[in-house]
Amino acid sequence: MSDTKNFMFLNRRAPYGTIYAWESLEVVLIAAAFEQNVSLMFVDDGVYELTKGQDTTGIGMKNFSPTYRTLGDYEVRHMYVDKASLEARGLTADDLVQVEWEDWETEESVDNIVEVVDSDRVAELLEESDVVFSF
Amino acid sequence: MSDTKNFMFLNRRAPYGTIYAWESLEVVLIAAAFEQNVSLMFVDDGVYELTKGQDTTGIGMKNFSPTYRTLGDYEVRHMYVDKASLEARGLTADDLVQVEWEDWETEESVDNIVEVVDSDRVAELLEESDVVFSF
Amino acid sequence: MSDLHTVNKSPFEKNSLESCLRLSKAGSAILLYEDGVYGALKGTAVENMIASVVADKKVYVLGPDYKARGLDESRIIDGVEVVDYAGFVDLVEANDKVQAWV
Amino acid sequence: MSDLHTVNKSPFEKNSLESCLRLSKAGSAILLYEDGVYGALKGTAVENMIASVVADKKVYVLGPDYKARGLDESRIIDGVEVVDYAGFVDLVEANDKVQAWV
Amino acid sequence: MKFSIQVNEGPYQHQASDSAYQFTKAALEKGHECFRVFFYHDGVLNGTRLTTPPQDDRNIVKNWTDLAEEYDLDLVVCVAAAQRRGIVDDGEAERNGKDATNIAPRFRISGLGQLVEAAIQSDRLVVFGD
Amino acid sequence: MKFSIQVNEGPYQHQASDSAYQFTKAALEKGHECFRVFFYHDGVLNGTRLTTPPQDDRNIVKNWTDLAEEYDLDLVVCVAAAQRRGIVDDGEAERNGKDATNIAPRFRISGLGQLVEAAIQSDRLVVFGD
Repeated sequence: MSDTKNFMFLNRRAPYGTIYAWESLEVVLIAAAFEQNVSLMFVDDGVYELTKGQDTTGIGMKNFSPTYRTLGDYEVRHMYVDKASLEARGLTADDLVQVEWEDWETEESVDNIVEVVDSDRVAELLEESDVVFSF
Repeated sequence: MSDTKNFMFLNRRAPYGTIYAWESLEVVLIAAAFEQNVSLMFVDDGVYELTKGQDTTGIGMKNFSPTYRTLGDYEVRHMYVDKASLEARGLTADDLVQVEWEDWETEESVDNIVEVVDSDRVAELLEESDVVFSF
Repeated sequence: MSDLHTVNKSPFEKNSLESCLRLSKAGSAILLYEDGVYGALKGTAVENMIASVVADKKVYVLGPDYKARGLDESRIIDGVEVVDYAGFVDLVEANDKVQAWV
Repeated sequence: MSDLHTVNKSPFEKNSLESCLRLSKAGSAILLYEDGVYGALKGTAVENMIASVVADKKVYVLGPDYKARGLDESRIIDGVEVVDYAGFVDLVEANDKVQAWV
Repeated sequence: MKFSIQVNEGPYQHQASDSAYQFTKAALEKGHECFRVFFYHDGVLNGTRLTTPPQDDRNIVKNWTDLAEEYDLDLVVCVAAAQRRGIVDDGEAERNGKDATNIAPRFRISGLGQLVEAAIQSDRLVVFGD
Repeated sequence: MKFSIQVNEGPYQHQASDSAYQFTKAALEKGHECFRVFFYHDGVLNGTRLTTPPQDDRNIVKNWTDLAEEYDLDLVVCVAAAQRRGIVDDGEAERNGKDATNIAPRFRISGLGQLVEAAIQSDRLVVFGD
């Protein structure tokens, strides 16, 4: 397949209470392997997926949050966080993981591809995508 | 078993979107057969379970709403509806099914055991029960 | 061109409709189905969520789901259009893509 | 005597906590677990839901679920007590019965 | 137009699978093409032949199988989600040392790449979930 | 004290089954009695032996089976809910003409009366759901 599409993954669920966040992440990794342009959007309780310091030893579940930090290596270029969702939850960008990105060919790099955006921009980004995945 | 307990079934889900309402009703029928004192409480979207005129022919699912009207025959004596939930949804008691009850021995009868109650009374009724079933 | 947004949850139980309305652009089409149809009712505490957007966004409700829930069509908020499954298909075709607010 | 009320949903996503608080009596115990733990956080848009009841109702949060979600205990609303699964069991034992706001 | 469908919930507990079925049927009856139906998360549970729903209720698994029969649909169950939830075909039974299978007729188990491919190849992806 | 537990959701999709397991284990470790664990709605899906979760994740079905082994727990799967969702033991396979079974060790299929009985006989019923 030579087609390349702009894929947007809309994440609106907290981690652990349900599996949607984790299994959604599996699709992100596969989509990146298919060389699609992959972006992630975190809205509502989805912003909780990115909190630092998750420790699941007490509940016997696998901590899948380290995977988010590796997404830059899978050529995911954009991770957007809805500002209103973040603020309503009393969180700031400092509470979230940072995700580095580097283009191996051009050596262009970005310290953190996690970007907080306002509602209008969220709506725009969703509408500019070719496919929106919801889980 | 000679024990008799006051069972309260707390219904907070709309019908059809999920199966909880329907499968909850199955437990009500069994509990009645075990000769327990069975009451039902409808709160939040649970009040939608009792709307009149449900017609599922267009969605290919079974219409289980007629069963509510027969609950009096199963010796269910109380069906309470949270007033605040009903009002928030723009509904009145007229929108809900009526459920007749009759004691076959004493010939005592009630035209409609569906009763709208306020928040304080809901809290009291829940706390006075021996067991609260949630689905 | 524009997107079709689908909402299948009751606005009284979950925040899906609220987020959909906040994060969809003017000109969007919005389809309420499954328990989402309750958002289309007049006279509720959340009526204004839909009533305030019908000028900017085209709102649809899935008739078979609405009827299943025992509600009369006369109670649907003005400006909201009833469609069947074939109409749902047409909406998917007529818009650029679908955003599901599951 | 009093009941233990359990809430396992995020107050931002679902209305469970709101209904639990409205329909539980003064003196009740309330345990926030699973995604319900988010309701115990200071500085959120819904902080007041819990902050306004801690005088009348005893609120607990399940520590293992809270830690899993990457939140620091210093951020828990004053008056809310952290328990582990053994503490959850003790609460079930100490109260008359459990009302699950699933 | 070419559609693909994603189903995130199992049969009966949520309406998602019913809605997906009704939508897919309506699209096919209007002459559209369905490239693939992809079952993910608990959606994989639609693919078991071991269900016995009440006589007076719809049989969701059979509905999917019959629709696939009539329109030669590609019903794909995600392998990773299926392993977590116990949906097994002959190949999976052998690989994972299981003593039984439960996959329903016309369903097949495959990887997540099938979902990504469906999204690339189709004009529209329609998601049904909780 | 005598507890009974009700589980309304299947493994993995929701945390309900994990929470129920952790609670039950903690109660047993504190010396309480568990009269019965009743699996209803999608909860019946906890009772399949066909799951193969990833190596680095917990095995929820096995957790229940092992706990039942250690404490002689009564794990009951609701028959009506199981029929809708394809959980089958030998008896059900014969009654419903199924060519395979998938029930996990230490689980048994029975009627809703077992839930009502549990509620009558136990000091506390604790419900875990979505």
